[in-house]
Amino acid sequence: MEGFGVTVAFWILAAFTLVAAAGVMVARNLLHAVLFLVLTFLGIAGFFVLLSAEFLAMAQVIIYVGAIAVLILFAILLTPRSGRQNSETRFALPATLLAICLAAVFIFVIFDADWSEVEEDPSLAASELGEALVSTWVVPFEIASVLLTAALVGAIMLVRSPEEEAEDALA
Amino acid sequence: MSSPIKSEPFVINVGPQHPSTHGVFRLKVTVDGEKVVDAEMIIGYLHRSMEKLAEERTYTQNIPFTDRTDYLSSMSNNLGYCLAVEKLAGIEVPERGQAIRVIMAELQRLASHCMAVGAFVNDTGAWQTPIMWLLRERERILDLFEMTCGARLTCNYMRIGGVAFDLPKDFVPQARKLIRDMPGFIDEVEGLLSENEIFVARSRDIAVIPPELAINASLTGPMLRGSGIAWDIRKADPYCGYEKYDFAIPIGYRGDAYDRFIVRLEEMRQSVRILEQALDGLPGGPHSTQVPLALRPPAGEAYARVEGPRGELGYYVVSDEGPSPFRFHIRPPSLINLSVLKEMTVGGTVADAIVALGSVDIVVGEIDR
Amino acid sequence: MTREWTGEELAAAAERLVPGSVERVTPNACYLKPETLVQTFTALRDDPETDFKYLANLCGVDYWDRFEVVYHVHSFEKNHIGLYKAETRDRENPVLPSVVPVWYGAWIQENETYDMFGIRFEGHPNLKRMLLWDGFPGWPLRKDWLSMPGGLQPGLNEFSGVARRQEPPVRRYEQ
Amino acid sequence: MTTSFLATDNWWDLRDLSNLSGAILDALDKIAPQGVVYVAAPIIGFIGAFALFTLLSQLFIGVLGERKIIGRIQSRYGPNRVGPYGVLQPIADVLKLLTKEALTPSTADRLIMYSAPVVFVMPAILVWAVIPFGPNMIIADIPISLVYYLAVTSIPVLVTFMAGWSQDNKYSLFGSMRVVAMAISYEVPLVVSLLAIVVLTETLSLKEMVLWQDTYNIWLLLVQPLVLIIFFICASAELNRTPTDIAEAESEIVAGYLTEYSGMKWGLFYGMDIGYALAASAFAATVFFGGWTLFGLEEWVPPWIIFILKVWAFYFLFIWTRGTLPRLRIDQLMAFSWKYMLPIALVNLLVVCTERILWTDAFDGDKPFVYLFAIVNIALAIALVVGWARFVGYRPERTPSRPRLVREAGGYIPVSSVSGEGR
Repeated sequence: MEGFGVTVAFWILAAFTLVAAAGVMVARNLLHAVLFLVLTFLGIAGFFVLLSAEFLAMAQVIIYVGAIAVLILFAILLTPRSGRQNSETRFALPATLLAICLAAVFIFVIFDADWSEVEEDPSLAASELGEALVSTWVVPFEIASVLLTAALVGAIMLVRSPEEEAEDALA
Repeated sequence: MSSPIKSEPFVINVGPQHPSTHGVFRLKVTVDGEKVVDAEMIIGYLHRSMEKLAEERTYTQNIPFTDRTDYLSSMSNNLGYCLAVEKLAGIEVPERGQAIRVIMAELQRLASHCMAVGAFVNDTGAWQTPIMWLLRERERILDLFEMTCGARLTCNYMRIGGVAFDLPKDFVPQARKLIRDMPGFIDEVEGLLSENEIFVARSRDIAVIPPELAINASLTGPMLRGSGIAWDIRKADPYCGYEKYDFAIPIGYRGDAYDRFIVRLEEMRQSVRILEQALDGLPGGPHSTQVPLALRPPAGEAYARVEGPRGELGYYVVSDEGPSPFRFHIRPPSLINLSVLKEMTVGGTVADAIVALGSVDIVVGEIDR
Repeated sequence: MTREWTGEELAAAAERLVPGSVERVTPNACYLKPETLVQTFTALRDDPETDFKYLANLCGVDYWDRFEVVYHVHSFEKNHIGLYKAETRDRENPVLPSVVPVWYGAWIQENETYDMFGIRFEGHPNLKRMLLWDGFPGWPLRKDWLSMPGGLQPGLNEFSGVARRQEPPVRRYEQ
Repeated sequence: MTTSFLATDNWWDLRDLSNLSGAILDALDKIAPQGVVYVAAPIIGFIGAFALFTLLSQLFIGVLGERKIIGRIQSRYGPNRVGPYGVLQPIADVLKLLTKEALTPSTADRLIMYSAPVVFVMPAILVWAVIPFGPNMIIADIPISLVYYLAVTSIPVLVTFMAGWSQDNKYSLFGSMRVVAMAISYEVPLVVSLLAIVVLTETLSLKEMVLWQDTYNIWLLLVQPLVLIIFFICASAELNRTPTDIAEAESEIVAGYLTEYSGMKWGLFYGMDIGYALAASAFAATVFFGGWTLFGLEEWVPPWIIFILKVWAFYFLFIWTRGTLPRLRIDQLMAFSWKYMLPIALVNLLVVCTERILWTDAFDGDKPFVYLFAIVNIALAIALVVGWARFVGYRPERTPSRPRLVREAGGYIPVSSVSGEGR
């Protein structure tokens, strides 16, 4: 994390990510907000690259940009009258207050925490990551996959029409 | 119907300007997602009021109008109209004239089916390759027409009492060459498409018309035969000496888009058979009877029909002894085949609707007249 | 060869199935009464002897004093064809029963006949101007179309001026 | 380096263009301030790749070659008016597109509509960073280049959605909905099948994969034929090439997400579609066809020429399918992805994992076993495809492709009662 280039890249990325994140909040158009969210994801992927975690950065792009953002777009399109142009809501003031409180907490934690500094090269090969996932962290990994499977099945159950259910009951 | 997730129907206009409506034809499709829930056709963009215009012109002057109804099969249209007037006026056509008419009608059927099959396959998404191959062969047929009557598309070749000109000297050898190449070429198209897994998946069990509906909805031509009904006016009510030729009627199995496709291909083969026999037995003699230019048929009415490439092409002519028809009605096969459009498209996807429309083989000039 | 039934045969068949349905007979055609038209056609379609399962052609004709609707009906099995007609003498508001319940495919031809002659088919599911646009003045295939009210004359200028109006009332044609 | 590469280190040795760029960078390092080299290196690499390969291939293989070959398939000439044999046609096309008026619908979302083609171009260029043109000719030799490729090629899906949505046109919306649904479905079997390759070669780097194929003297095409098939189908689905081009299905939804685009904005989409197809070909040539190696020939012929020829040969497959096959329907495509390719890819992955464990633990990684695996996998691929088709109840159409023939006209003839003349 040394060197002039890395520092410049960090600040550029930080500005980019923050502007994009602000865009998500400010954009009145829901679709625009999602596209700003994509930019935010890309900025975060850039941070991962700066931290020498290329694999995570690529996974971020594949999963968040390639899949999650597309799913959000789908959800917006499939929601009837979701309001392409959202106007002011009465939750604006409480939400702002809540956001300020949350930011205060975060900033306090960031400055208060006792960060441990790593001196050696933190680069982690993809194979080591994989080994860690199926050895040290195998239980959380499996729990996550079970959770995702349950979510998948639940989604399928939710969207089934009564006719299909009747057919399955007969079969 | 009460799915937990409600979706709103969505109206899309397929046409009037659309790559696969084969002209200015508009299909108003209401879709729910990809599924078609309603389809309505809106036609009339090409209406030229031919039936009214024909009441002001003499019987001979009306022949060019018939060219311009179904512009892909002008010879058959001419033939149907001439037969109707001949039936009305009681005119006999000499042997040679009849044979030439048969040759021209069958060549026209080949040309028209080339276009129909090509456009249909284009609608299923085969990116222009089959239609290019088919158009290549159609060119050769149109060359024969050009050689005979000077026009390629709107031939205006038939006359009341025969045909306009005798065949040119080169015609018979060139036509023989064409029909010698034709079966191999049809095999080529069949090899490209008939067993093609994707093509079969796209057209099999799409736009199924059960035989009862096909009869009740007055369908004709390959649409009727695709549903398994053996009906061909050339066999049932022979005109122009079709009873002399040996050919068979191809009929389909289930009445889906694929059956219509294979019926059309087989009809091309049968046409080649008829052409071979007609060219072999081409009689001599005059090609036409002398008919007064200002023909005044006796009062009455006549309904004559021919088996055009798209089906039963009927002409209903009423005469009041005047120089022009009192009433001139065309029974357009394309239009009447479209009467089951809703039955074919509703329930399928948008892509199926396009395939269904392609399998009808519409010509908008004939629908709107 | 397809056998064409004469008017007498057609009338006999119709009378046999639905007595009193025939209005008059000409050598090649049989005029049916509009009141029993649908009933007669249904019987003719289902009777094994007549077997007119297929409606080949349906069109209207304007004979100045009356409108005729022509039905060419057909049998595949027996290979014969018959010519039935129905007529109406009302030029103001010509009405005939629709044969869509008998032959489904008739809807498109009846629509066209309505479009061109203004003959209203009662019982038609969706009668509308099909080839011409809504509000087209007059009924173009009527013989008196050009002398219809509104000064309808050939030529673009007058025509386009009139075309914006709603359908003008059709005046009875005096012979 | 495992190969005995005969090229020298001289900058003029064209068999390895990295020598030239290395010489330039060395010279630059001496005169320019520190840090410039880091910026200059990718720029030189990009210019080299772009001038030597990408632009050339896009214009003359992607545009002209494709039109010429499809022209021949369709028994016509293809472009032959501009320049000798029509070689200048792509340039004329670009000039025409540049001078054409770019129409924008009044209700369009202008920001997104204008930015979509620009964003579409970026991944198409970024992909080339990890493609190895030669042993040293990689712009960014990162250890996870396969994941990089997958990540970068997942961005265009989003861009197509932007393009389709922004035009406020129903056809475009249809097209983009289709492309999004399809791309998500096809990403899954693609990644699962490529995982088998990763397991077998134990690397995520494209360069290492080429070296693996060189070491064992066998192309991965033979060791993993199933993966190549799945990759080809998935790639053509994501690229909207013909059997699966439902997103811009011309006969159904006019031009899909490109309906309202005109001028150079459309041109960028068109050109970059070809760019992505070329990138997919380059990826396939690297992973399945041995990249720059050709069984020793790369020591004599410049390896990048071998690579480029392989890319073009693979691209021909795309052209060929485009000229031949009809288009599938969207539900058929989805069913194909989820019901056929994904289970087969999973089984294949399982088998490859077993092989890998056996190979490492039981056979000590002996070289000849890879040939045994190749034979086993080819047999397995055939058995899997046939067996799975049986299992899910797929039958090739047994109904005849010729109609029945009857001699006499009459009414309805039931299918069972007459077989007809037949043939």
